[in-house]
Amino acid sequence: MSNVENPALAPSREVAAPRPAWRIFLIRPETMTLALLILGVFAGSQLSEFFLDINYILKSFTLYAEFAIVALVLTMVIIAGEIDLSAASNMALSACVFAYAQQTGAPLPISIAIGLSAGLFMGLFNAFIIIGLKLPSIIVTIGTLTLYRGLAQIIAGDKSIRVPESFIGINNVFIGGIPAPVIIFIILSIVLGLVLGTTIFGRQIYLIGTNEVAARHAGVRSKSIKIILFATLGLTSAFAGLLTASRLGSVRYDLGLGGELQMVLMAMLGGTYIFGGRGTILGTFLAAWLLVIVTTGMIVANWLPAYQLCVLGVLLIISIIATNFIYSRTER
Amino acid sequence: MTNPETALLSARGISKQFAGIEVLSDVDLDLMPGEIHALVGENGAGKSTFAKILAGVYRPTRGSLSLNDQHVDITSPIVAQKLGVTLIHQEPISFPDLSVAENLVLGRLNSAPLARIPWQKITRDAQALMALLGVSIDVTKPMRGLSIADQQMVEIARSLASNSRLIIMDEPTAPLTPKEVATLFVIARRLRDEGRTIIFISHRLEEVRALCDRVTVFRDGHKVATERTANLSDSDIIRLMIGRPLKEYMHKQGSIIGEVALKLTNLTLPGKFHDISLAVKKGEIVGLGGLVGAGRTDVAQAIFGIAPAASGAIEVNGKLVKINSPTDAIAHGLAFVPEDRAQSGIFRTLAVEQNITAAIAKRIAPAMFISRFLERRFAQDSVAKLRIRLASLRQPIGELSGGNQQKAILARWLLTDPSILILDEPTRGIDIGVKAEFYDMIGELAAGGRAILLISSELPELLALCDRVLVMSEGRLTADIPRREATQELIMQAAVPRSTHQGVAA
Amino acid sequence: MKSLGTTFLRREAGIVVMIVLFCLVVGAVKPQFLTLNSLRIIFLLVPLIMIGAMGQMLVIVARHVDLSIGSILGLTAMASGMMFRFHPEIWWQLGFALSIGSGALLGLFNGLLITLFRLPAIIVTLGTLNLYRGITFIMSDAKQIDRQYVPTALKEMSQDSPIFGIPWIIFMSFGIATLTYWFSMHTRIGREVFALGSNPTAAPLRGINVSKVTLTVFTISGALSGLAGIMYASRWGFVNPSNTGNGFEFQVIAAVVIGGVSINGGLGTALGTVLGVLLLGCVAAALPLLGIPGTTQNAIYGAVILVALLIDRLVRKQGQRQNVARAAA
Amino acid sequence: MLKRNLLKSLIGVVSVVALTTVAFAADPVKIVYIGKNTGNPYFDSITGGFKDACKSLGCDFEFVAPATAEATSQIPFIEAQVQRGVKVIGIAPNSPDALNQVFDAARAKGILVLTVNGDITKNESHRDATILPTNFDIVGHDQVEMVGSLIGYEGEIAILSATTEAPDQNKWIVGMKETLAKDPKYAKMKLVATVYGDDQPEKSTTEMEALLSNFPNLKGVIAPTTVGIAAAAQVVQGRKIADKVHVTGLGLPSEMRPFIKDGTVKAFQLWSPYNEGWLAVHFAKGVLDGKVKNEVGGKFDVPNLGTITINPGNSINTQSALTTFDAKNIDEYKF
Repeated sequence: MSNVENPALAPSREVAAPRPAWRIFLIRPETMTLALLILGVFAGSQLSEFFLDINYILKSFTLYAEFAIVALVLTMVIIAGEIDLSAASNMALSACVFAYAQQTGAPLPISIAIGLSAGLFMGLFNAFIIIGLKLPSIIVTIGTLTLYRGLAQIIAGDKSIRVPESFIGINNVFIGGIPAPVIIFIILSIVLGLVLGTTIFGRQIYLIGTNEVAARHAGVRSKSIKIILFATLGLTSAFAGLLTASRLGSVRYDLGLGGELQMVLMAMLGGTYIFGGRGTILGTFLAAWLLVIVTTGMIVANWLPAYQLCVLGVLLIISIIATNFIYSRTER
Repeated sequence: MTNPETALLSARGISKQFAGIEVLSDVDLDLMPGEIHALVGENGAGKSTFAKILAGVYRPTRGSLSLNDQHVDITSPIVAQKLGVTLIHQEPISFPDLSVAENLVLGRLNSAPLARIPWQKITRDAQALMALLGVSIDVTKPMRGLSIADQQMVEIARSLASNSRLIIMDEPTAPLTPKEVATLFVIARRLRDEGRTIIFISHRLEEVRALCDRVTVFRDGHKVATERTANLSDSDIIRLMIGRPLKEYMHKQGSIIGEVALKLTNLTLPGKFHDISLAVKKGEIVGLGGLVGAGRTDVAQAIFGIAPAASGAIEVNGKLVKINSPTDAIAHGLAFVPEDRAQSGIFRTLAVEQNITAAIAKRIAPAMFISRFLERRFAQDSVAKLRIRLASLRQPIGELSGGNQQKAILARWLLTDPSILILDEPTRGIDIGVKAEFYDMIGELAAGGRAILLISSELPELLALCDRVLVMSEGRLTADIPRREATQELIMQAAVPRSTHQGVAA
Repeated sequence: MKSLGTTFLRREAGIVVMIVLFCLVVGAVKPQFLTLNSLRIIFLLVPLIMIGAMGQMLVIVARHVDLSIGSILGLTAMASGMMFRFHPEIWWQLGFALSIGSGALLGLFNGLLITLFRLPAIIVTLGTLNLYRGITFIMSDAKQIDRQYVPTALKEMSQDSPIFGIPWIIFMSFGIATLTYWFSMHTRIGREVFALGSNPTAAPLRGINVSKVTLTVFTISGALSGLAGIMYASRWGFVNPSNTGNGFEFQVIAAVVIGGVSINGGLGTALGTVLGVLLLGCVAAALPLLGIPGTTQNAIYGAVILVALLIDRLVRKQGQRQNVARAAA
Repeated sequence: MLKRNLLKSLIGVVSVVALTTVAFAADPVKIVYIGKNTGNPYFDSITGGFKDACKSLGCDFEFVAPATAEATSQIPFIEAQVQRGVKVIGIAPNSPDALNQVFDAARAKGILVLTVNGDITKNESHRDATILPTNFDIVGHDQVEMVGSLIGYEGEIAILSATTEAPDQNKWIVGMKETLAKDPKYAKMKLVATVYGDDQPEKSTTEMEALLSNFPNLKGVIAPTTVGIAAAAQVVQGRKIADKVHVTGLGLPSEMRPFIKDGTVKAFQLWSPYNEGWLAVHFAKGVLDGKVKNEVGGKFDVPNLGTITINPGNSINTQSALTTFDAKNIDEYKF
């Protein structure tokens, strides 16, 4: 079709008054997440008198901290217009590789390095197929999700592999009363928040996710950035896998099974736009807490896990409907 | 002249606005049964818009249509199809995975959703159609494997199959070989003789002359003339097409022209452009004229590394350079304002300031971290300098008008302080007032010692601004006209494809 | 078949070759693999996957994906199971209507979310995967439906039939495959599914009702998952809220992708999908015979999906190259 | 960090409200049983025992279970129960070692941690005691005797187990192999294969089919897992070869009843899961009240079960031998 008459031109609104600041602030997905979080805390406290205990919530958070850590990087990948569903399988395979390495007698630091490299390699493998061969990330990572989990199963079989005593118990390390995994999550949130929000690298991620063609025109090396993102996600997944191994004291192939849903959910609930270009680390940070609050609230109230499944499924659908809606309202 | 009571389709006062800009104004036209009617005009004159309104792709802002004296509302392509109006798009749309025969009938099957489709009959009919068109296309093969020409033929067959009374062909001959064109003409004449009406949009005047009974000329969204083809000479038509008086855009001051800044030697990308050699000097504005699809944008994209050329050399400031990506190009001091703003220019949902500073990563973030202060200052300076109208720097750029979006893109590239600036249709879809501002700016940029390659389909623009005008046609350079000698006629003649240099785009 | 050319058949021939080669290799190691009995084992392994794959094929051809089919299978099987358990007086054949009907409704719900809110199918069905599984737990009170409640006549369908003793469910699965073939090749809406997947932007311009087609494929996918649900009860004789249908989607997607259905939409045949299912069935039946631990199965599925993607990519590229070559000629 | 402050202040506000509205009555002992996963029919029966015992002893009882049976899925539930202030956690552990740390944390708070119907082998120090249905050392022998009696102590037999690493099953398989090797009574029986159906019906079925293909002279199959025996029985039923291949093992009467009735399976074995729950509560209540000492060799009385001894490794069994189910007695059992 001829492009001579371009119907996509926006109406001239530059003369319209800017939206008031409070509206820009309020009509944001992160605000929605925060509101839900407050609501969740309130609902949780109503469901069970045992819920409102900061130590308990922090402790519960350690159970989800590994997913939350990966979700932070996943947020960046989604903002760049891609997705990776294989991260949870990556966690399992990296942890299995690590455990296998130390079982065969490799010293602990070497084993850790091997485990992390495995994760990095998996991230690069995803990137190679997605970017090198130009295949859609969503279906590719469904494939690698099955593949990585399957490889973990081959390595570990059905048994659990013990990890050395010295490696166990990261979740029992407290710094200022806060469990170490939570600290790691908070620090990583701040670091990645700064990277995404204040560095040129972060800015270019938004540019790619908003309009990759225009970004390439503007001299952004979109392929390299995406490869870096997938590699980082792989490495972070491996790191999270090792954290899980440390928390559990043993590794099995089913480590983190189904975690991809939790990660995607955290990103979506935090207002990350599934089609890329929008989202913040703050959103995912809040959403991680929201998810923990909601799940923990239901578990401590002895709700059937069935209700948790329903709530998680409904939350996912509602969150994408809501973010799509908010973004379509604020686009112009 | 014409016989109004027998008109197949009458348009009265058809107007169309996009984003407040009127691209079509008060067009009245009567199309007779059994005629081939040419629509000619410069790019952007409104002929395609008019055709799309007839085919239900766009709805007119004002005006009415009547078919056989009955008022009709063509609200969608489906309605148009039912009324017997078919538009054959310039680039054929098809379902590449489905067979040719299916492409012919899909969307027109009126059977119940689950009733058996009579493939035997459909295949037979399709084969008959192909035989009628005189093309040897296996109708059971998927569309994917077909050449553009064959796809075009399928589109034409489709309109025949749907028994359309009005068939609109939007530049159908562009991708065809002379033999295919001849076949098409035979078919078109036969259709006319059957009493159908054909609208034929083309830039090739000799084709218009050979085929069409009447010709309607569009200029700047207005219909300027409808005449029997026989009553007009080629030069008459060209004059009507470009007939507006040369406005006083003569902003190009005599800047000092210096060394060669950009030099291309035999740049070739098969299927797109061939043996392009040109040079742009510092302080010089070189125009690149030609029709849409002549390969101008492809050359620009090759220079800028978006779709690098297969062979040939690029020299920047006398040094041979290798440009494989826009990043390389930017490093060599090139800047490129692309033609398709929405697709390759703006980041719609991001703030104006982020759009303006998108290409100067190092300058707004000297130590990796973005300095809000620097970012704002660069953006503010640009807004002031280019007089970009906006409510706030933090506004999403999608909220701005086309002209101001374009200014922001230009601002983005000026911030990179380029020595060579490639502008691809920089004033497309921009108000006349803002256009003048742009011309001033482009003139100033050249005066400042930058080398500028200006791609434009608007002849007055080229004449007003350029020191030299190069013309491309079908992937090759066909003219190099110095400023003194440049006239619209000369440019147009070089731009219009001749059968003598066929075979490049096909 | 008249409407489709030989290019489509090449892919199917390739799968047939793969199946034959695989069987010969396994047969060389374990001759008992090449017996009628093996055939029976394979054909009893695949009916559920085949039926699910037929629905999924249509969904993927329309450029979507349905991850919720396993949960739909579980929910519909549970619905029928509960009917058998708490209302044994009801004519058991109604279980088919119940499962297929409820499956169609669940599929329709997926389709409505996708079309009404313009959401990506993968995220929507990831959500309903959990939602439907949760509902299954809630309605069943997390209780399994034991063998004794499942009507013997229903279970017999997986064991026997008057026709050479070939179990009914094998006939049914091939019947569904034939119907899908018919639907996809010879009906208007079936071809519109392919058109939509082949070029979503062109579809509305060509008079295709995109919402209707999308709703149709998701409803069919749901209804077929429902049929697979009642057949699960027939085949395995029980319904478990947690296990029934768990992971079904991955097997089905693997089979569909192996069968040559392009994830870029528009391409795929019922025959290819049947062959893809059979290839997976052969692999699944051969692994225990060869003494290969079941733990390798996931990795094989994953690798197979990736390889199928790569083949798909190559096929597409070649198609484009042909196109360019012809255009340049 | 901001979040934490917010949370703290919220807690301040809400807890005041909570404290003023919720009046605490004298707490009955809270006992919870955490199953492997929901929807597992085996646990319905155990839970029944827990429930009835709690009712008779005046304790509060809850049953919870994760949706899936992967190694870590029980952890949030354990943490939540600790938070809820339960006194006793009974659990069918999904992993022999991944739960160690949570168990330690719970026990540090004075909670009695009992593994019921499955133990954390090699990590026994992380729980207080284990309630097992029977002495697992004899299961292997009993199962071999059972299949031997069915096939006339002669011919090829195979084992269809759960997962390759399932600790209980592996223990029994070792017992079976020892019995076959040492006892001359079984000298003419030959174990030809041990395969694993991963406790999935589909997988178990293909493995069973493969057994029949690979060993045409197979006479007996022991499936010491409820999923496996049902799948194996179904294959035999489908092929109509019940007179040639005898399936036995450990199964649930509720699942096996149809196969017993139509003669596909002559007999199989199990214990009473109900009694596990029943015993666990009585033991736990006794320990909490100080009436029972949780030490090896200790004895205590349980209604309906008689005197129970605490075996080495703080292992407590509900019955001394397996119960055999056949056409005669199957209808007496309601689980």
